[in-house]
Amino acid sequence: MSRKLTYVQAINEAVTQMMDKDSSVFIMGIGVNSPWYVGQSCAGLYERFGDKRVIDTPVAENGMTGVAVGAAMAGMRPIIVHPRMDFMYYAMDQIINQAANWHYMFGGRVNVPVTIRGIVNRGGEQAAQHSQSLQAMFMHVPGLKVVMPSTPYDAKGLLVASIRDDNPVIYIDDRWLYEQSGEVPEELYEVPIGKGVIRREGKDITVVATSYLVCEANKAAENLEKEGIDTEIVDLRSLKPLDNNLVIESVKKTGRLVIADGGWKTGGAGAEISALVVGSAFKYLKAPIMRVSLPDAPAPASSALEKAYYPTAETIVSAVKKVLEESL
Amino acid sequence: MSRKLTYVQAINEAVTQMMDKDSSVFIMGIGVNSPWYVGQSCAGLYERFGDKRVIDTPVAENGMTGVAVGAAMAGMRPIIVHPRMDFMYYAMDQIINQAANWHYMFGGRVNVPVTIRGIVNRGGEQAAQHSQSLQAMFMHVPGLKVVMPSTPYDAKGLLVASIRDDNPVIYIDDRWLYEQSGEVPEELYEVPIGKGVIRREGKDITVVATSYLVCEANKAAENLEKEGIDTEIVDLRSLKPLDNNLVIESVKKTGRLVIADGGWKTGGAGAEISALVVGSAFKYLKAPIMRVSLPDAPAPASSALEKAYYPTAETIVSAVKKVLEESL
Amino acid sequence: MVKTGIPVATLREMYVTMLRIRRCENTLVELLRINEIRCPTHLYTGQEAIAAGICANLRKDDYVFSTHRSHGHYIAKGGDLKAMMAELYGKRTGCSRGRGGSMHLVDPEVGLMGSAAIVGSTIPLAVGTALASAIQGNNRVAVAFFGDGATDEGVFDESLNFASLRKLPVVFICENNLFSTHLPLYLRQPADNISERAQTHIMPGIKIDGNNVLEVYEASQEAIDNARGGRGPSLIECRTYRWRAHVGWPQDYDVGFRTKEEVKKWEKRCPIKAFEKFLAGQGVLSESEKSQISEQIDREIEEALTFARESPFPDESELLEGVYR
Amino acid sequence: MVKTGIPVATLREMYVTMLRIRRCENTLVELLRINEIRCPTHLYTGQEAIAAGICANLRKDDYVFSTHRSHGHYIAKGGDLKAMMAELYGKRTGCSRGRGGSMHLVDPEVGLMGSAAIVGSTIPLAVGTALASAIQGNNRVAVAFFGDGATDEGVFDESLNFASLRKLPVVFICENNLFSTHLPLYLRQPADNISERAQTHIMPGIKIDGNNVLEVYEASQEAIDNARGGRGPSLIECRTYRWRAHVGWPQDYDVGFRTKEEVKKWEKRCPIKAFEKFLAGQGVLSESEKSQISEQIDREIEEALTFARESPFPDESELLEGVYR
Ligand SMILES: Cc1ncc(C[n+]2csc(CCOP(=O)(O)OP(=O)(O)O)c2C)c(N)n1
Ligand SMILES: Cc1ncc(C[n+]2csc(CCOP(=O)(O)OP(=O)(O)O)c2C)c(N)n1
Ligand SMILES: [Mg+2]
Ligand SMILES: [Mg+2]
Repeated sequence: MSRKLTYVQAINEAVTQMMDKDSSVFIMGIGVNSPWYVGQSCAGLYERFGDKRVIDTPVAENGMTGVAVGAAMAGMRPIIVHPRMDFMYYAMDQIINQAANWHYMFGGRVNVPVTIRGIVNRGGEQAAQHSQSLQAMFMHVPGLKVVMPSTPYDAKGLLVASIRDDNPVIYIDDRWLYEQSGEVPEELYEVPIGKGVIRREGKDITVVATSYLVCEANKAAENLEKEGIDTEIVDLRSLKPLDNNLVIESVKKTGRLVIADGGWKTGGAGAEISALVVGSAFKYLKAPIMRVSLPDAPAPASSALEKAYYPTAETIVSAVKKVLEESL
Repeated sequence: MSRKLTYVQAINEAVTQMMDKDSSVFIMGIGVNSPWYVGQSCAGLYERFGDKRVIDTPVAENGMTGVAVGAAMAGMRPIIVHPRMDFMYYAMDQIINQAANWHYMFGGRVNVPVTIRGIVNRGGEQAAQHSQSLQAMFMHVPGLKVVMPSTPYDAKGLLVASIRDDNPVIYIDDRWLYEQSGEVPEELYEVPIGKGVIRREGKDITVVATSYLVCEANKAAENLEKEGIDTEIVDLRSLKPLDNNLVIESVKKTGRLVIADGGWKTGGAGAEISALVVGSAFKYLKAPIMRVSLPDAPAPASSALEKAYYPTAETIVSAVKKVLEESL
Repeated sequence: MVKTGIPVATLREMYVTMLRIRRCENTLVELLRINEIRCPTHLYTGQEAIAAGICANLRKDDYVFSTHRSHGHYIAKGGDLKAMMAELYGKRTGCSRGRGGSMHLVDPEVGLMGSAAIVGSTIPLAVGTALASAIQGNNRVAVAFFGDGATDEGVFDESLNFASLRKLPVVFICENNLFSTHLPLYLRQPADNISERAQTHIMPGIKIDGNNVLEVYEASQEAIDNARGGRGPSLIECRTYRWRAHVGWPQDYDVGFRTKEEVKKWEKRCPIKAFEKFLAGQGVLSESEKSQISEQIDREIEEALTFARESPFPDESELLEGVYR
Repeated sequence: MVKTGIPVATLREMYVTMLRIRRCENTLVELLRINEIRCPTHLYTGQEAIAAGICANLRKDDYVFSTHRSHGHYIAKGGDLKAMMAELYGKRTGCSRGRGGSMHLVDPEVGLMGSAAIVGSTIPLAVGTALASAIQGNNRVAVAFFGDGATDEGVFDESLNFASLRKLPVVFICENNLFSTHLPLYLRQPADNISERAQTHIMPGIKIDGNNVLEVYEASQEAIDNARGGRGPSLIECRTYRWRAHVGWPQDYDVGFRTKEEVKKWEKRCPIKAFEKFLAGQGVLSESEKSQISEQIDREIEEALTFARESPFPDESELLEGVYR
């Protein structure tokens, strides 16, 4: 089997197949019936499943997220799409106070199998309110799961797993990945939530990366190889629950760690992974842990500044070298 | 000078004096004209300053926060009170997309001198939606400042500094501290934002603590002293900007670190401080860094569970001992 | 059948429900006073006709969402009294396993899907269950109970808009007790016209006497029938008053915006007394029936109390269980 | 003074404003087409009468808040053209130092306080400046411009409620162009009645032809006078249509919910052509004046363009400047 799909096609296929197979799955959100608003990720859904199960909504993120959460309590498996994570701030009460809490707060009597799909849509001079990556905030919240696929294979498999999961899952996809192509089985399959994967084995240093930065990490590793540096790449895939063991075992082997995540630095996902490692594998560490991230600033519009704002393979290469230099 | 006030009186005095002195200061929020809703923190304000500058609002956190933010753009210095941090999820768009971004996004042409006061109000079987501490989320956001006073002196001084600051400041006070009493000068003074303070010097281990857990850390240190363990306590006071140097210098001295913060563990404030230290003082570290925090669970109601949920001096003592045991 | 057109059995059922709520809460007053129950508790006393009148029109599998003031809705929808009492005590046998307390009662088996302490938050959840009904085609109706305070929140309008747009089977019950904590409606909204706001969202919006259970029953019967019949949502604003403080057992005369006279005036309009009088007048509630009901309720409460008191607290080892399913 | 009662100078000013917006955006169409401007750009073409008619009634120190579709408001309020053009190019000399792009135009010196890309978000901000006016007693008026899409958001109702409750000097201008991105109003709200929602918040809510600048001028004059005079807020729903795609330069005929016929119908109702005809009829705009104005505007645009092109990009070293003040 070596059928190739793009990342966005993989998303589309996961939704289509799940809706075909399970009548409790439906999709709602701004632009799910738009020819362009959420890329091609929802193309064809309306035509196939109609107005009942493909609901293009008013611009009311909080209310609409609440509606999805409520439907989940009544046995549905809704997917609520937020075309930009930036819009999700409006919906925080429903995502956190409600969706994340209800199962625990009611002693297990209610559960909320909702998939909350937040799209990272940045670059192109979109500026501060149309660029954000909020994984760190959601990662902080007990009761939520958070996944960030980096490949077409995972985009499909994690979306299937998210829809089937009995808990609220924040599924984060990045438009910078949409045109990447890769092998995607035609049948339904799951990528387990909470399991990372080693994308590349190496012995000198571990780079733990999320989402789009896994691609940049791959490029970085190729460049580093030319200089004789052997990089291990861990693609986290899930930020909550974290695959603690995978990360810790890798660091135990290499003794060095760079974390590459596309959110802001302070209080970002990298902070947690660093703290995890220093709490559990301190003895194995040979060098300070470095974080590759956004700087602590809002996203600027001007492409002249965007270039400096978004981390790339080069940023990862520099961080790796710095860690190696500072090794004990 | 040795006048004593309680923590809540110190808050009240800061607001009263600032409103006396600066006609651009006003206060709004749910319960600011209630005899009981926000403790005594707003007592007497309405009687003194009247309906124009003491605005008890409808239950509409997002809109009302936006109103405060807008007023700040027009030269006012509003204080918007959220009687529980849990309610702030409704207002995230205004706090983050708007207040935090506007200065940067408009190239410095507009600024937002608003104080957003979020009260931590937990315990007493209030359960998951009436118990939260959201400092980690706000700490993640560029453009916001975050302060958490632990003493009556700081409660006043940091509130004055927050009101005078030209940026949006999240001022977080904890009702568990309201009845603590301490020296508070009568005159107006500022505690600088971004500066922590050593509450107790020690050579064996550093405990970095925030807000209420500073008090627990003090108790822990006394107990530890009896066992011959000499604890240094850093009261962060500000979480953003962080007093990096103070923390790092302390760890350089002691080589060991426990962080005690009252938010959830994963992705909490402790993660950032751990990552900061491991990034900047790795060579000095003699042991893994431990975090004292809430467990990764929503707050339960039953006092039987609350007891296990909230960290105390004992939790800190255990963490310190564990770090000492695991020292290289 | 009396002249209201409401079956006698239903009348009696509503009466029992109202009395059960009242008695239960009277017991709570004592338990709160002596601190035997410690969680924040918002008493429904004075508003009983609303929960009773509406739930009498609901099927067991219809959905109800409640608020921080949840006892009335829980009891009226048929929630288990023992599990409620145990919940208030923070016991493992509580309906929420001791994790929710008074603000978070739940009993999905009778359609009480949950109660939340964030003002306004359950309104879209109710709409969501109605959407599920519409998709599943099972004609279950959803009811969102909420206070006048919740209509300050924008999510109220967002929810009504969507429900109306898609003609979902949901009924919005606004219990307008004229206050949000200490603050009266007239200091929060420019007019006292919640039902009209529903009309601009293109659904019936009516204002009724929430202390008259007959009026509540009849108005909600129509609204629920319309919802079930696919004719879309409605809002019913039930005018009422809470007798006690916003939270806890005391009265809150003369603290802030309420006067003793105002409270006393509303106490005179007791929904239960009025209904008793009506029933007696119709000859459907004899004195002996009354005392039989009364004794039965007292027994139930006593049993629930014993159950709650004798139940174990959750063990600390349970703390991290069930964050996820 | 012509028969409208509007001073000739004002009529001419509004005409110049409308034409300036249109010409400016026509230029942008070309620059977007060749990718010389790259930021997401939402053209105001077709809606010019609204910004022009309203801002003609505002003082320089009155507050205006805008949206992602901000060019018209910025220009009408007197924002600097060079700084705008430079902003669209992402240059350091842009009104937002190159950090905002088209969605974030600002010029506080003329009261254009900012434009935001989050739908609905600037409505409470405008109310906040009005609150500041009320506290400061300086009778500055605030205007919130927003689209029909923003009325889907609950914050719209929260803002109107509070403004009305306190009778704040704010005017809500809803530019109802019948769409929110691709989705028409009738698929988002059960009725086309935004102005009525304002009425339930107890303020005047009127519906006018947003393509008729005279109507806009007169309606907003009254609303602004009322606000300034302490008589409280109003909402004006201006019916209009955007000619181009939601974002970018193309037309969006027949992609989704818009037909070519519909767009063409609205193009025939061009606010500028209609106004030119009116002015000519009134004898206040001769052909020579027209071409003089036209040349003047072209010159301004040319100058702004040259300024923008020649301005430097921000330096990478500026990236972290000004996160805080
Ligand atoms: C989002 C939010 N804001 C504020 C509060 C604090 N609060 C608790 S109950 C309440 C009053 C709500 O009034 P209403 O909805 O009329 O219900 P009632 O208490 O009168 O039954 C408020 C403001 C809250 N729980 N949630
Ligand atoms: C909170 C939020 N949700 C969704 C979007 C995506 N979005 C951008 S513009 C727009 C349409 C808004 O429509 P309207 O307010 O009528 O303004 P118009 O574009 O028609 O001028 C939407 C939904 C957004 N920017 N912000
Ligand atoms: Mg009420
Ligand atoms: Mg529109």
